[in-house]
Amino acid sequence: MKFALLVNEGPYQHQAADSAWHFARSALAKGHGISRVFFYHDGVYNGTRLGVVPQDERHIPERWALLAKEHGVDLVICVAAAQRRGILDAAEGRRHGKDADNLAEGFRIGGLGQLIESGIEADRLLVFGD
Amino acid sequence: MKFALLVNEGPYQHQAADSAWHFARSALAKGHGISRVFFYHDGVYNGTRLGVVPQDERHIPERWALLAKEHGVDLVICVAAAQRRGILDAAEGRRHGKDADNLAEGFRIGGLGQLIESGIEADRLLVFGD
Amino acid sequence: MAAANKKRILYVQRRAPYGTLYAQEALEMLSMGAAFGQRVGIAFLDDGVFQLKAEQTPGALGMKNSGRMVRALELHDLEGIYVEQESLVERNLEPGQLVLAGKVLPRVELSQLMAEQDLVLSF
Amino acid sequence: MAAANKKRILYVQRRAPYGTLYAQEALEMLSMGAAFGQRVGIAFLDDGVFQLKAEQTPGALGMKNSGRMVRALELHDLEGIYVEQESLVERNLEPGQLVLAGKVLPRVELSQLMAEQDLVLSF
Amino acid sequence: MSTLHLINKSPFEKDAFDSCLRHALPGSAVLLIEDGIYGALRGTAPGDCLEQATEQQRYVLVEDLRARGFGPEALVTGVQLVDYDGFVDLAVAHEPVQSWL
Amino acid sequence: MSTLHLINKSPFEKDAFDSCLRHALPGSAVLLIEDGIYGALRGTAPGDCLEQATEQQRYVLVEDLRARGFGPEALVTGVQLVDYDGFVDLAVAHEPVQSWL
Repeated sequence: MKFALLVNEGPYQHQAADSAWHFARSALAKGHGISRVFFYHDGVYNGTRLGVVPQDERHIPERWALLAKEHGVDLVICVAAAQRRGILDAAEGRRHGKDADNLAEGFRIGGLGQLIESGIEADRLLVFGD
Repeated sequence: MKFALLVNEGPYQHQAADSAWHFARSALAKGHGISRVFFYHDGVYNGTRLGVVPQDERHIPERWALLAKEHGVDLVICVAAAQRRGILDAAEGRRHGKDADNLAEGFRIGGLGQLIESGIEADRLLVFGD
Repeated sequence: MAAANKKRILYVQRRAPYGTLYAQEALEMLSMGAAFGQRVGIAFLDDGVFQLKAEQTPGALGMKNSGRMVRALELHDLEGIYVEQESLVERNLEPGQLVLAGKVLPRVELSQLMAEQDLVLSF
Repeated sequence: MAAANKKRILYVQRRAPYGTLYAQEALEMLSMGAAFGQRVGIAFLDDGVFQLKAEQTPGALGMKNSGRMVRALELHDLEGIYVEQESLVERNLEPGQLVLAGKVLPRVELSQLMAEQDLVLSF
Repeated sequence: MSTLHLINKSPFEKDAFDSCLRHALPGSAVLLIEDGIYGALRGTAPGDCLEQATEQQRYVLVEDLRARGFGPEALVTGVQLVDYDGFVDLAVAHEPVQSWL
Repeated sequence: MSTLHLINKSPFEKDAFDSCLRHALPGSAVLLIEDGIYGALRGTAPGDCLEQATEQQRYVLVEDLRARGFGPEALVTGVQLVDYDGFVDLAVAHEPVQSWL
């Protein structure tokens, strides 16, 4: 079965990003597919590459990126929500005249249409939030 | 009277940062002082310089920075909370081997002790959160 | 896509406006996604019914008028705009105080409607 | 600083652990700030009492043990560790099930205690 | 001095309103801000509860009330409107200020 | 197919638990995750409420239950424990999956 996930909260502050990741990992281990994880609202903060996490703690953005690398999961950060909150890829950074960007490898910026598309194409869409 | 404020939520997602700013502005207009605004938990996201906000919407990080510039308000981002969430100044970025940083002008990174200090020195400490 | 293949998608709005951005960003998503040719509806229940209150004036807060975004729902080709009756009553709101004329449903009917969806989006 | 000049500071913990990071970051703040020579206390009420539950095992979630952080409170020079009795009863928790022996207070006394502070920190 | 309690949560959604009213001592003040203003609506269960809390001074932040489409006529009796300047005055007049998050 | 309802909020803090139980149809499933697991505790008002919802299948995510220091002996009767693999199976078996945020 093909799942799509919507993550509405940032890492650490709420458990939503953890729960979504554990679900994804279990689904993949059972032979299901995760077509896309879409990050909306504060969920866009999952996509930063600037996080510094103590060695003994889970690194949530890197954990997502590994899922993308090993299983081809499409990690999409909503452009509208991300701009407001200061999550930008290199192209967005340049386009808006910023001197830096912070999107982590493995994630990409996309539009809301890609969530709707996931919802239509996947067998199930699960929402993780606060 | 001297106020200190603690802001526990990021911009836009919760009204806390707005409420704290409106309170600060009114207090200053009435002749009171705001010694420090301390940003903790998701509140550290208030300090990003990468936010891109439509012209007709309020720019929360810039609004804070203006308060610092015009009234000398000390805007302190908690280092522990900020690292976890990917908010870094240039020095922190270098120290942790990152290729970018994102702290906005007008804010500085500080320790939890500076919140306690504010609480002790100020006449009142108000907490804005979710 | 044939009508039979269209998915039924329901946006569920359970939160008040302004205190958080959830409601507003959900409306932004709906307005972007409404063109995807699916059968899209929106339901307001619990504190979500406060989004419908007329005469919202957030100017002094410098925030965007959320009521205006709700009113714009009527411009989209929606399957339905549903409002839970019990949620209105508990909050002492009457249909005449709302920015738009949604279909007011008793809880039992809204429960049934939610269960008939292919997809329920919560924020 | 003379005792008379010390401020009374109370950390108020009203949230459950793990679902959010508020509780844990509040404890981090307390442990950093406890050395400032003030009269610092901490109160657990409402869902905050769940922070005190013994036998927390978040290993499968890859999260830090919040109960261990709570237990470490006993190492700090705190004015008091207070637990609201009614909050425990509503949640069917007994003092014997907790990671530390705080002072269990009825609501009316905790209310009085909170009102006597110079500073109340909520997260 | 007495406490200023701040409530910024809807009483229909979260327990902060109830918990605050259970803990607020006689003579303290309660200020409803943000989604907290829904706690003062006439003809609702939380509103009735607030109306009966006559031993506390009860205030509503008018900017947040207006933003949400309500005016003084929608409120229970015994509640006073304040604007942000009034909020500052309340914070000056009370200690501690306790937020019910 | 019937709905899988997901509750991730403490019933003591937020209205999601109550609202979900008011809306869940007979034959649907309710899975408590994160702080939602507190809704299944024996000897509490929410627990009693869940115990009486016998027309729904009721599940608790064991990883979240253990994290918070509880085991099956703390739960009301009629509730089944599932792990993340079981969560995935429930999501396969039900449609739609509705989160009560």
